[in-house]
Amino acid sequence: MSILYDEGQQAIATESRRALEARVSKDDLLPLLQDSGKYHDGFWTTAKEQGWTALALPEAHGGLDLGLVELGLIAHQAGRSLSGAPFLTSSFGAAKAIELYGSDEQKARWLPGLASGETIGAIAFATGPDPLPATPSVALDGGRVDGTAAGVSGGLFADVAIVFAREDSAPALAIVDLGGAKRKAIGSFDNSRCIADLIFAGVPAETLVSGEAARAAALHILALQAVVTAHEQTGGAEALMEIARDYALTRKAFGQPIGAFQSIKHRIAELYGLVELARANAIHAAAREGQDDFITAAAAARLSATEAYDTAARDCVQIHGGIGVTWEIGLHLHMRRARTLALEQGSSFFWEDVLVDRLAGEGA
Amino acid sequence: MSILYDEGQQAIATESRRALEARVSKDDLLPLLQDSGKYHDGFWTTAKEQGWTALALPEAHGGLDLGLVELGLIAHQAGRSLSGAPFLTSSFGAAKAIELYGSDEQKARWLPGLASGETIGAIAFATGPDPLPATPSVALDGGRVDGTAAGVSGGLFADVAIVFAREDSAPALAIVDLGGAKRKAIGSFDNSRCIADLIFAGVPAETLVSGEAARAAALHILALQAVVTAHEQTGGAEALMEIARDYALTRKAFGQPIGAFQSIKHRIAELYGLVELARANAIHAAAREGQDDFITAAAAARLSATEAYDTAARDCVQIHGGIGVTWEIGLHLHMRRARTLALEQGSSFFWEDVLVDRLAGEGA
Amino acid sequence: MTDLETYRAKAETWCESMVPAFGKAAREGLGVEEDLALGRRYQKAKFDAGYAGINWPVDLGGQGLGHIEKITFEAEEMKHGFPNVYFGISLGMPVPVLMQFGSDRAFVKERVLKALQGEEIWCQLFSEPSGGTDLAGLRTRAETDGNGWKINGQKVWTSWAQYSDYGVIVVRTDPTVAKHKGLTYFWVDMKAPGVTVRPIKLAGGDSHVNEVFFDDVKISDDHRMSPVGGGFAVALATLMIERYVATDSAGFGPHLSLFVDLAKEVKLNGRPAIEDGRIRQQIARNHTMRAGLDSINRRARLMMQAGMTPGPEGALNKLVAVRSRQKLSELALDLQGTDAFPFDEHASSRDDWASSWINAPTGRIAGGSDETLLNTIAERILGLPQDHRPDKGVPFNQIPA
Amino acid sequence: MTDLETYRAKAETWCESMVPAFGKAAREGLGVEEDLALGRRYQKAKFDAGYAGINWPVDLGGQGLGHIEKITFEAEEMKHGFPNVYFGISLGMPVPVLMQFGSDRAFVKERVLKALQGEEIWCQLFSEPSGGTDLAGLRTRAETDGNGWKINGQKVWTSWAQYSDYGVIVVRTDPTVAKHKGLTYFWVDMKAPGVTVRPIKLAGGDSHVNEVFFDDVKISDDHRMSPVGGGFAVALATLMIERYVATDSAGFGPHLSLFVDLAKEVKLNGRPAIEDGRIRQQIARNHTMRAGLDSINRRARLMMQAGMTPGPEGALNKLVAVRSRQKLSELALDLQGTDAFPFDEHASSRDDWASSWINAPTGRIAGGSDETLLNTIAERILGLPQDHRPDKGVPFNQIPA
Repeated sequence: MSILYDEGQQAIATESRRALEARVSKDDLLPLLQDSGKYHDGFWTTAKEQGWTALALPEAHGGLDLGLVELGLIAHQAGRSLSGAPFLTSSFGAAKAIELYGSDEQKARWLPGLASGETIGAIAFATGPDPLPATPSVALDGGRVDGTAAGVSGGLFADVAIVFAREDSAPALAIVDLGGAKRKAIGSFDNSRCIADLIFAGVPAETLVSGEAARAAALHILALQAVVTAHEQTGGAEALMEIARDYALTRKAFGQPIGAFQSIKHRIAELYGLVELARANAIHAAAREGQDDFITAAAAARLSATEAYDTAARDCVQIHGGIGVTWEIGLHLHMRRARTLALEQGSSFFWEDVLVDRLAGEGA
Repeated sequence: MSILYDEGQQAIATESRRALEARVSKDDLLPLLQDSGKYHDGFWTTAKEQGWTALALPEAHGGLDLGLVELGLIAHQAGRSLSGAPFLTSSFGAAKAIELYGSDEQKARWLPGLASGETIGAIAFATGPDPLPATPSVALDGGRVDGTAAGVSGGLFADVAIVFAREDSAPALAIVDLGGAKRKAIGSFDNSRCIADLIFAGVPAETLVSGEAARAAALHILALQAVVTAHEQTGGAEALMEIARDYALTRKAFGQPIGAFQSIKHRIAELYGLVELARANAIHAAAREGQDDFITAAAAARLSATEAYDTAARDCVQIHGGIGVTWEIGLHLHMRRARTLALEQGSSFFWEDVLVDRLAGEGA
Repeated sequence: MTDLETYRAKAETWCESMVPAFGKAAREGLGVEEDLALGRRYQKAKFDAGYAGINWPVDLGGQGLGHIEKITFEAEEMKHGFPNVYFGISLGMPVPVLMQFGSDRAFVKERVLKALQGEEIWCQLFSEPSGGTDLAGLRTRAETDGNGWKINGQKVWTSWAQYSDYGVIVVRTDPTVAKHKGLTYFWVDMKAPGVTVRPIKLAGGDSHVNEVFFDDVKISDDHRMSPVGGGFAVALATLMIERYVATDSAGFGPHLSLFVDLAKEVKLNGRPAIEDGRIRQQIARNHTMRAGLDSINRRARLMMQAGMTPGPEGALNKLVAVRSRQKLSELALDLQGTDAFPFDEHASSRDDWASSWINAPTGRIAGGSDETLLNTIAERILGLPQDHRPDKGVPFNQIPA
Repeated sequence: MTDLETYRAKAETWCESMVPAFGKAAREGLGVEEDLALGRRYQKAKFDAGYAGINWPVDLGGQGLGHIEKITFEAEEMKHGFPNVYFGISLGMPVPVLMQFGSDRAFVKERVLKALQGEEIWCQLFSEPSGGTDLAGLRTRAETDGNGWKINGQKVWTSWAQYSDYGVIVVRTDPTVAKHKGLTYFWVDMKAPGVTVRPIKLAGGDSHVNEVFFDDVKISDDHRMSPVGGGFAVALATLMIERYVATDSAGFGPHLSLFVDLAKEVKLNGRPAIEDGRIRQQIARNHTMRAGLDSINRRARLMMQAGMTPGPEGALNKLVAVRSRQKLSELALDLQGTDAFPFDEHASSRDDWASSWINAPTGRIAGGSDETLLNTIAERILGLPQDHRPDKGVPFNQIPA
């Protein structure tokens, strides 16, 4: 059953929106694109101050014991204002992996820092196009990892990574303290994501999950992150839809607002549809955490959010005409973010397959 | 190199259009939908009288020695006016199979009748979704065929069929005189296609091609038919685009022609694009008969024609609003034909695969 | 178990108990007239069981419950394919309007009770041949005639008019003022002299809609249900009634699980089609869209339960569900190849792909075309400007035809 | 071998001979200024070899050949990535207009020769901030000033203005008449006092377009290239010039074979992506669309060779090719997954998917947006009505801003 936000949840939405609108602006974000290795400090400071990093983690380890629904609300607002660092999602993923699969000792070591935001976490599962490769590129052997985890969002500043590795011929999930890792910054089209290759040469690592169970565990972590990202994407798409609507109301051509031309107004109406479907799926998925159909709901949320954000980016720029493709107006910040979020945690191809495997297996 | 139609070819287009517009009307075609087992006699008589049946067959056997380009022009007009029987394409396929792979004796026996139109041919290759099945449903053994070829267009009236059969564990192409076959009429959503199941129980058959070469030969025949069908589909799509345009010019809503609303006018402009792409691909494919890249060109023609006709059917009805879904206005004749032609000779799935196998194999 | 859950469970049990008498199997092979007769008996059974007029006033024969109970029952009812289609419009729009705006209350009560029991059917006479999406552009006129009125003109797309006893109608009573302002709302006796009903055959072969001709049809002024010239507002109210009727994310076509089953059954390139990325993509995309609609619908119900007004996103269901159903149905035919040819024009759009495909265009047009819905979303929800309307404010009889 | 084939073969040989000096490898790592300098040398080499002004009059330095030779050469030239982009607009629109409408023929000849040799560059000052697709709505004004004119206002999206010596400009000389009627066409010296050029950085990071400000820029009346108030017709003529410039069915993005190669290289679910139906469908659909455009283009060339005017379907190329390129590029990024992140903002849109993706929106807007193209097709080819234009016939200074 989908949920209605209660008053506390609505307050989270309002407050996080207010905080982010005050702290994060396009003018801060544009310069970040031209440097790899910088993120929006104001965003991350806000996230820590407001307790967003602690939100969905257990109280016993410094968290606030709320869940995906609340974190989703924050992510939605972060998506609206383009945030300025990927750590909210990446640290959440790392913390959940440790919370769900770690020993008491591991939890005590990592969770308080992740909850306060002093520690930054990252997820290193993918090998190129494959979010959960049959043969991971990093090898785990005798408590050490070797190999390169390429293109890790947040990897440039993360203190700890959860790595999907191969152990003999089986998969494994490992915790790696990144103090011992080399990092190679990746100049990407969305530099505030702080993407890095993590290069391991005999770096000490602790096993979280071994064998085939590691694959299921990794998928579960990806799904948790995917629901957060779906909210972020929905927020971005919603912001673009509103920007397009506002522009269509003020910009004139041939003596009338361009929003009076059906090619514009119907396109914005279609965006409204995509945003509302994405929102509905995201809320539903967040409410299904812990239920049997969570992965299915997460996949649906992820797919509709990716479609909404990519489409909104394409259409909002197109509706703006020439001004839409300038650096200064910054719509390309959304274009870039839309593509980045579409790739983090696996492309639509991956989630389509995850979804259909379940629909076909369970007879829909 | 794509071709420009010469004067003779342009005359074929003009003359066939004139003849069909005079002979075939929606009022004749609507009643045919409600009976299986009837076709539009005026259409077929015209086709025979005008020599269309002979057009692309060799002079030595009663043909006119023209080719796919000219037959394509006729098919385009047949598509515009919805024809009233599938025999032009089905007989052409059967005749080409005999011309290309038959013995002199077989040619002498069948081609003159097929050229005059007195003999009707059919192609029975498919098993359900598979236009060229790995294991054909009809078995060829010792000069006789057994089994059922289901859903054969034109099968109800055909005198001869080219059957894709299994011979031991290999494929084969066989000529079957349908005098000895049972037929079961299929009530379809487009009854003038005269679709039937052909039921063979020890019916005498002659082998045309044996072994793996039979598969390549069958694909070649399908491709030849597909180019004819692509022209027919393009003609249908063109007619619908014009019907939509004319309606948008005359029908008014809110005090102006509905064609002044961009949701209508842009949709018709998009149809124009689909029709012109389909036409360009169809003309190109017809001109590539006999060249190495013929199958590739035929697949492209088939895919864009199917997309054009299906889309035009959907959009033209939608543009008409309520009146568009009535029986009397007959737009559903095009809707039905669009779907039928999309299925005959294999769906888009099949042709996508045919195309990509070639593009990927030959490095595009 | 909440009260609503108890209500739902009881409704489920009742519906299941009706299957032998009124379910799909019982209807198989019936002609339309026989099916209608069965439908009347089913409607009576509903009435007797307290499932007719669930959210209508008790004094008019209803149950006095909430909208949420009504759509909860309908969600259960929808699972079985009962012969209730003949009463959908009647009880959905005209009769509620009669309850709200009818002046002779004794007459109203009698009509409502008969309609609830399936004895009488009402139709809604709005659309006209020249009208399309432009309701206010209608031309059927009523002129004063003694103390009453005389109606002349033609309506079209009137569902079930051929079986209707009464209808509600909007007509032009003053052609000299702007088009919205010269309309008046009446009810009419469909059996009155001068009313001619002519069924329209649709593309898929069926004929539930009609043309209705009015030739000097005389009615008294007590048939009037709006102020003279105030009919447009009542007509709009009619259209707004039942915004959250039980929606269907399958667009009234087959459930997606039927497509999954088909894809498991047929082969593409010698492998089950369910393994082909093209098919998987369509399943995933359609599931995602429908799951979103279902979630929107569930939230709307929760809001109604909590006494709130659901958001405007409920308007999306019709737009995206039917459009997608159309393409998915085409794809299902593609998947079947030549096996898709055999066609039964009486098959249900709910479980037959060809039937779903051929009837989908009607779904995309009836009750607000895709384009009208997009305009509504753009204008009412997003505040975008109205289209250019050259006829705005112009006296009706001065608009060029 | 036909004459044209001989011509093509010679052009091919010449182009290949230029690769060491001017090809991609020679350009690698050059800054824009250095690349422009190389470009000027390449343009001079073209001129010397008889490949500049191919279809222009011999007395103005051209070759006096046909349009077909010109696009034949360009099709060969396009294969190599020479630094010719700086001269595309200059020789494509403003200089031909100067040839046609310039009054001082000695001046015209000198300019044309310098432009053909890459010594001088012309830009086209049409678009304005308030304008968008509405060219005739421009606000930059020229007032009479003694015997000449004084220009004030702002232009935008002017390609290569920062490197231009001259420009052609449309300005408003009479704001009291309907908007199409108050425009006049001039040429201007881009180095004149009062002209300020400010490059605009685009979303992908590059800056080939500019804002150009005019602050009391004085020009004499011999700069005028249209009757006073007759500028719109000349501007339209400019836009119609070179309708069949060498089109590109890849939408100026990567060739489809690069996508096929990528799909063979990467894996989806442990198998080569080329085996996945979703990828296959995209390859098939894109190939089909591009093959259609190529076929249209080939037919157009044949028609021109035969002395006929090609059909209007040539207008489709820009619309469908760039739109498809945008989505295909996104898909190529999806296929690469996290390997798609590394980004080089100087990579070419022709062989880099990220670059193709990020610059695609510019292609969908510049030189006629998708929406403008659809309107053009609908109105000019299909005869559908123009959109509602409230400003039609209204004096420019009475149109509400």
